[in-house]
Amino acid sequence: MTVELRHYEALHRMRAFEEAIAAAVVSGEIHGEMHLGLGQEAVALALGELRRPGDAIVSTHRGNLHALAAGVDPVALLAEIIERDGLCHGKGGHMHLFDPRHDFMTTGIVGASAPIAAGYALARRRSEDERIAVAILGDGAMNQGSVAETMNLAILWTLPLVFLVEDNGWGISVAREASCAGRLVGRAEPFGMPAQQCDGRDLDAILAALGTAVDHARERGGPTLVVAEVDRFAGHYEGDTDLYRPAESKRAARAPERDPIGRLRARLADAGAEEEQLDESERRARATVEGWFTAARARPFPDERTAAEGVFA
Amino acid sequence: MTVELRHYEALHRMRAFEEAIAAAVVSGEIHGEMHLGLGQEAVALALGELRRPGDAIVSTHRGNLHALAAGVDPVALLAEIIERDGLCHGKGGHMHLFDPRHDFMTTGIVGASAPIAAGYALARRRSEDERIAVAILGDGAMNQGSVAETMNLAILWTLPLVFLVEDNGWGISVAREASCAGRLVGRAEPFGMPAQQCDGRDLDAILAALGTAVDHARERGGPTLVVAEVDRFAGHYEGDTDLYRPAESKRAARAPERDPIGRLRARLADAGAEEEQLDESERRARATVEGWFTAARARPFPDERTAAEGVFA
Amino acid sequence: MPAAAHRLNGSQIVARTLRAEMERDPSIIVMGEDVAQLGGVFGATRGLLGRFGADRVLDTPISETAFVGAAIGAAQSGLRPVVEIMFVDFIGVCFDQLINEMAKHRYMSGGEQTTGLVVRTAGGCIGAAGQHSQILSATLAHAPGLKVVLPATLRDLQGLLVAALRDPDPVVIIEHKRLLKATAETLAFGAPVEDLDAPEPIEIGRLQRVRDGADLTIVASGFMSQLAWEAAVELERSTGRSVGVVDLRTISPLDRAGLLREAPAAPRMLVVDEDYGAFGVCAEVMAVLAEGLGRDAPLMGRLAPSSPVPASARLESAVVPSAVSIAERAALLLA
Amino acid sequence: MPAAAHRLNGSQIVARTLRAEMERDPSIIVMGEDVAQLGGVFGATRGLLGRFGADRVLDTPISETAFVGAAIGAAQSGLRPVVEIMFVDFIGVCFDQLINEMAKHRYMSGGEQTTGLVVRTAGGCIGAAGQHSQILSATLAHAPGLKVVLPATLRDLQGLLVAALRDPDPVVIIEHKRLLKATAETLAFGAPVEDLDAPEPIEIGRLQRVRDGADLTIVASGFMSQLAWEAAVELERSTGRSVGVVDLRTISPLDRAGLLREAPAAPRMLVVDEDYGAFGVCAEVMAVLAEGLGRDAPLMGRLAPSSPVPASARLESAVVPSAVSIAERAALLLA
Ligand SMILES: Cc1ncc(C[n+]2csc(CCOP(=O)(O)OP(=O)(O)O)c2C)c(N)n1
Ligand SMILES: Cc1ncc(C[n+]2csc(CCOP(=O)(O)OP(=O)(O)O)c2C)c(N)n1
Ligand SMILES: [Mg+2]
Ligand SMILES: [Mg+2]
Repeated sequence: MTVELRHYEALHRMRAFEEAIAAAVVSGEIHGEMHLGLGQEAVALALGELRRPGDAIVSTHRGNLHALAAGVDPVALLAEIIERDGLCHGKGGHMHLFDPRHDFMTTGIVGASAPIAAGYALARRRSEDERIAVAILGDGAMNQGSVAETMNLAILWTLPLVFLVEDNGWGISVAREASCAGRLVGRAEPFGMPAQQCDGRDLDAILAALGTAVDHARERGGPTLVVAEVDRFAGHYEGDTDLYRPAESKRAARAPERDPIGRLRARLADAGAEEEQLDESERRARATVEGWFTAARARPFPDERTAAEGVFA
Repeated sequence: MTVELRHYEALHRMRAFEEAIAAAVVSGEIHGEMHLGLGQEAVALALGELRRPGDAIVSTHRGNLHALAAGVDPVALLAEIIERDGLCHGKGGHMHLFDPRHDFMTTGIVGASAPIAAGYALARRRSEDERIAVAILGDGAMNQGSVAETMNLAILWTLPLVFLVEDNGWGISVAREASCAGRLVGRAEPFGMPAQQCDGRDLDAILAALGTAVDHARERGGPTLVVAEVDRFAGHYEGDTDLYRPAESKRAARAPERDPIGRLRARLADAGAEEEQLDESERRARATVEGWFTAARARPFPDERTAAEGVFA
Repeated sequence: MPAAAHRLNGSQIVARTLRAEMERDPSIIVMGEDVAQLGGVFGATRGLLGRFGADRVLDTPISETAFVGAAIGAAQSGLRPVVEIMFVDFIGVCFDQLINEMAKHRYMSGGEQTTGLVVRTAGGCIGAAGQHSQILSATLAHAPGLKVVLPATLRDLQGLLVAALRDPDPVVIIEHKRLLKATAETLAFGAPVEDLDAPEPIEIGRLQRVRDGADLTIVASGFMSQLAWEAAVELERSTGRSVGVVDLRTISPLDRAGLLREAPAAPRMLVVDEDYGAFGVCAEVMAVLAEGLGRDAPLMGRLAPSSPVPASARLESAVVPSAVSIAERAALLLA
Repeated sequence: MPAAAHRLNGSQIVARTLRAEMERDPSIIVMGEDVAQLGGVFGATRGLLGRFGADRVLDTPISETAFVGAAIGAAQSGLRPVVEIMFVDFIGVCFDQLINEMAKHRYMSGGEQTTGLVVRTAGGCIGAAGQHSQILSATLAHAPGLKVVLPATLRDLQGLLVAALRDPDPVVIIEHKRLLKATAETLAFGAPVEDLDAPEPIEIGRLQRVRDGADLTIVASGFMSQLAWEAAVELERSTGRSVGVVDLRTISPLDRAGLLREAPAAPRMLVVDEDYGAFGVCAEVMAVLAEGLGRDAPLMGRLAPSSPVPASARLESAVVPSAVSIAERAALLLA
């Protein structure tokens, strides 16, 4: 299997993963708010490709796919999301995923990922190796003061840190233009931080931009900002009626020439891949995810007697 | 009296004001931390000159002179500072000065002035007149997330707001270079906010820069950042041993060719003012302040029985 | 209840109340994340943008410190801001503006500065785990200077909001998500919502006894009062004991006189809270009674979470009080 | 107490303790405003930069959210950060990182994630008014997941810090400014500081009875325990009644068992706190006893500020408990 075909299958796995979760919300298997990365898979995939063991990733409320990218056990992850005895034994849920073995965590508080990631980076800077940290943020999060504070700190301390912004153009119902003065990629400028903007729907583009940032951090050159333009296919959360966005724009986002999967498929087809081979790839991806789900559903529910335990060690 | 001579006397009043307070700390008349604006008088004077009734000013822990600039009754102000029944009946003290009649307040929390000033500006934007608001900040405060958040908001809402940074190069013991990545004046750039840097020791320079910003706000052009370079003559607070700054640099700051008062005096002398006239001006300023002190000391102490009252209306 | 009103849920009642008050008082402005275009993530500001325009109904960036601070400055300039912090869980990012500024300006100014504004914020459990399920009423009430109210009924949602909009001090209203989504028929108790267009205020700072009972009093607030009522009914049914319910309505300033007045009605008292138990509302209620009544205080117990709220629905229901767990705990006290 | 130690003030003891522990444990780093070059505004980190270098002792910008958050990430990467929030009053700007992140990672991860770090912060009154005089112990303790300790003596300043540095959970140490400035001879009570170079830990989560008394127990924490002791001595002198003092030492987790054990020693109890009274430490102590002992609980009263701290020294002493006001309040309870 070529690298690109492997990527293609991985993108499909991510999509299938999120779609299956969406279905589990509808069926009532999952309660509470659920934020999916549908449409944003290429960024997560690039992150996973560039990640090395020991790198830390601090993600957001929209972090399922980043968890996969970080190497979190998909079955434990899913079990947690479907409220079983999973990655966090039912206590974290999809917004609070913690996997210390993979130096991965998420937070449900907008902007809170940046300072914490800076700490992971600080610890890594002190060591001799090339480990780095990545802070994931949404476009809306860029208006949270924590992010500006952390950018300044990251430059002062030459932290091996990448600020990776998944710019899907919306913070819930508020369009980026209505919430962000100026271009987001410009936010790094005052601190003298290198910054790049790229099309996060295009796997090659995000691989290149993120790769540069990651290399810069590994070489101990300091932090970088990467703003990846993506589309949020679904509502802000599952159940969001999403009427604030024009139907047309939502349709356009899913068009094959824009959809990260559609784009990669077209490129593979251009390069001579067989339709059948690609379909097979997709089927395999979906079967894999189904397998994960089956395994996750076999996990027990968390023990209610432990519910209030574990506040302190 | 020419405008410049009036300015000269006003600068001396401000200096005498702060020096008298310093003495009152030493004598034990004032408890607690005291932050003085010695060396930063020209900025306060310019602010006072440009202020119109109805303009709001939100200042910091180092706000005594800004209160004078805002037109706060100097005796009530002093009475508050020397812990009498003053501007805030002994409850605020020098870090928490409130004078609603002059739309003036200060806060002891670094960075907290910016959001509040934005609210004053928001209310003013809605009215037909030309009233504006000014947020005062130190250089160190520029690293507090509240400031970045407020800059973004101020551009989005086209607020008639001036961010006035008194850049004395230090946040307590930490030099600006050690705490601020990049140039502070650049912090406005990402938001597309006009910004100016000026020599805040030079009355003309700060009058010009601040004047432009104030006009821009009055014309409803939106917010501006003004970074005024100044020197902090004294320690961070009265009693600070201030050993972290090289003695040489502290001496240099007070040299007549740098001191805002010395500079204005030289200019007046060049323009033909008599030494005697200038000395007389200074004497008059000092006498005025002495009079304020005498009046403030005649005020009663606050009534202890009211100490816990007034949490709610 | 008029035909129109009884079908409305809590969010709709909030929106209607804001509308009526904004018609009355042109100084009221509404600001927060998603409040304008969308009308609030719970719909509690729906229709306001269309009616009052972008000058009075403002979407904000996700910058709580900036816009909560801005509400303070605006209030001190004569406006009456209603600022929405989407979930009370997010107060952490703007806590300084809440407790060091908003709460203290009146006191620190020696009474010279008034800061009249309303903070609306959603609280409570809907299966969203540790950072989206909190109440934090005691966190806010512990800081002197904030009034903190927790409506337990639709009528209280309306009347306390009206009172808050006319109060000279900053008032935080913690609106329970389940109440925002509830219609009258789904609630255990509550006065009808009478007049949508000219809503009457309900006094801040007064508790209400909502149910008489001679054997045990349950004291609660917000949505917990609804569950307390359900538990009381169930207890009376199953044990024959008579159980009263006192709804605190206001957490700060706490109605101490009201508590001292109501406590003697029954020899036992269970204090229930959805906010964390330690250093929380239950403790304050118990302390007021212990201090005020000494040996005449009722025998007291409490029920409140001792941990963050877990994600899994099963775990959540083991941590957060329910009608069932309230009844169980009360039965222990009665035994 | 060794000759060298007895002349040291609280800040110097903290600095010496940090130094000793940093020698022992290379994973300890120190960060905060003015902690490196200056050695802390109270001098509690003096000498550390010179000894351990800029890699382990870091001055930060005035960006509490960023550097407190960074301490969390660093802790989760195997470092042991000691992060200084200059005054506890400033927790408002980084409260989210404290209560939603630091405090909850262990719980929300189902025990998988450890976040072992120490927050040192100065609290209490030194004439600096409403935004620089607070204690906020209950604000921090109300959030499940933070350990909160308030040393009352120089030895506790040392021993609790050592314990915090070896604790698997985040520990907030509220160091009273007066204690940081105090030497042993100026304090009412306290064990000697024995070994500066190999300091012994003091267990977190255990209160200590520091004085016996059969008529009244005063419960306090931090510097208030010093004042309580003074008040107890004065009361015994002036009234002949025997007054004990219990120093809580740890606010979270509160030593409930210890309270239940100590309460029966006297029929009356005064709980004193420098933090705000409502929804505070006094209330929690009283609730624990009311709930745990029922009719056998002592007669209880409390003394704590009900307003922000005013600026003027005269007003401050009318708001914040002093040895005199503690003795007066205690006398009322004894009457
Ligand atoms: C401090 C804070 N404020 C508000 C929220 C509520 N909230 C959750 S997600 C979200 C929108 C975030 O937008 P963005 O950062 O662009 O991420 P996206 O959802 O688009 O991935 C908001 C406002 C929150 N979780 N935390
Ligand atoms: C949020 C917060 N953090 C820390 C402090 C303590 N503090 C008071 S003044 C000050 C330095 C401020 O520096 P700058 O903004 O440059 O103002 P300057 O004192 O130089 O006028 C600090 C750190 C505070 N008051 N608020
Ligand atoms: Mg977005
Ligand atoms: Mg400065």
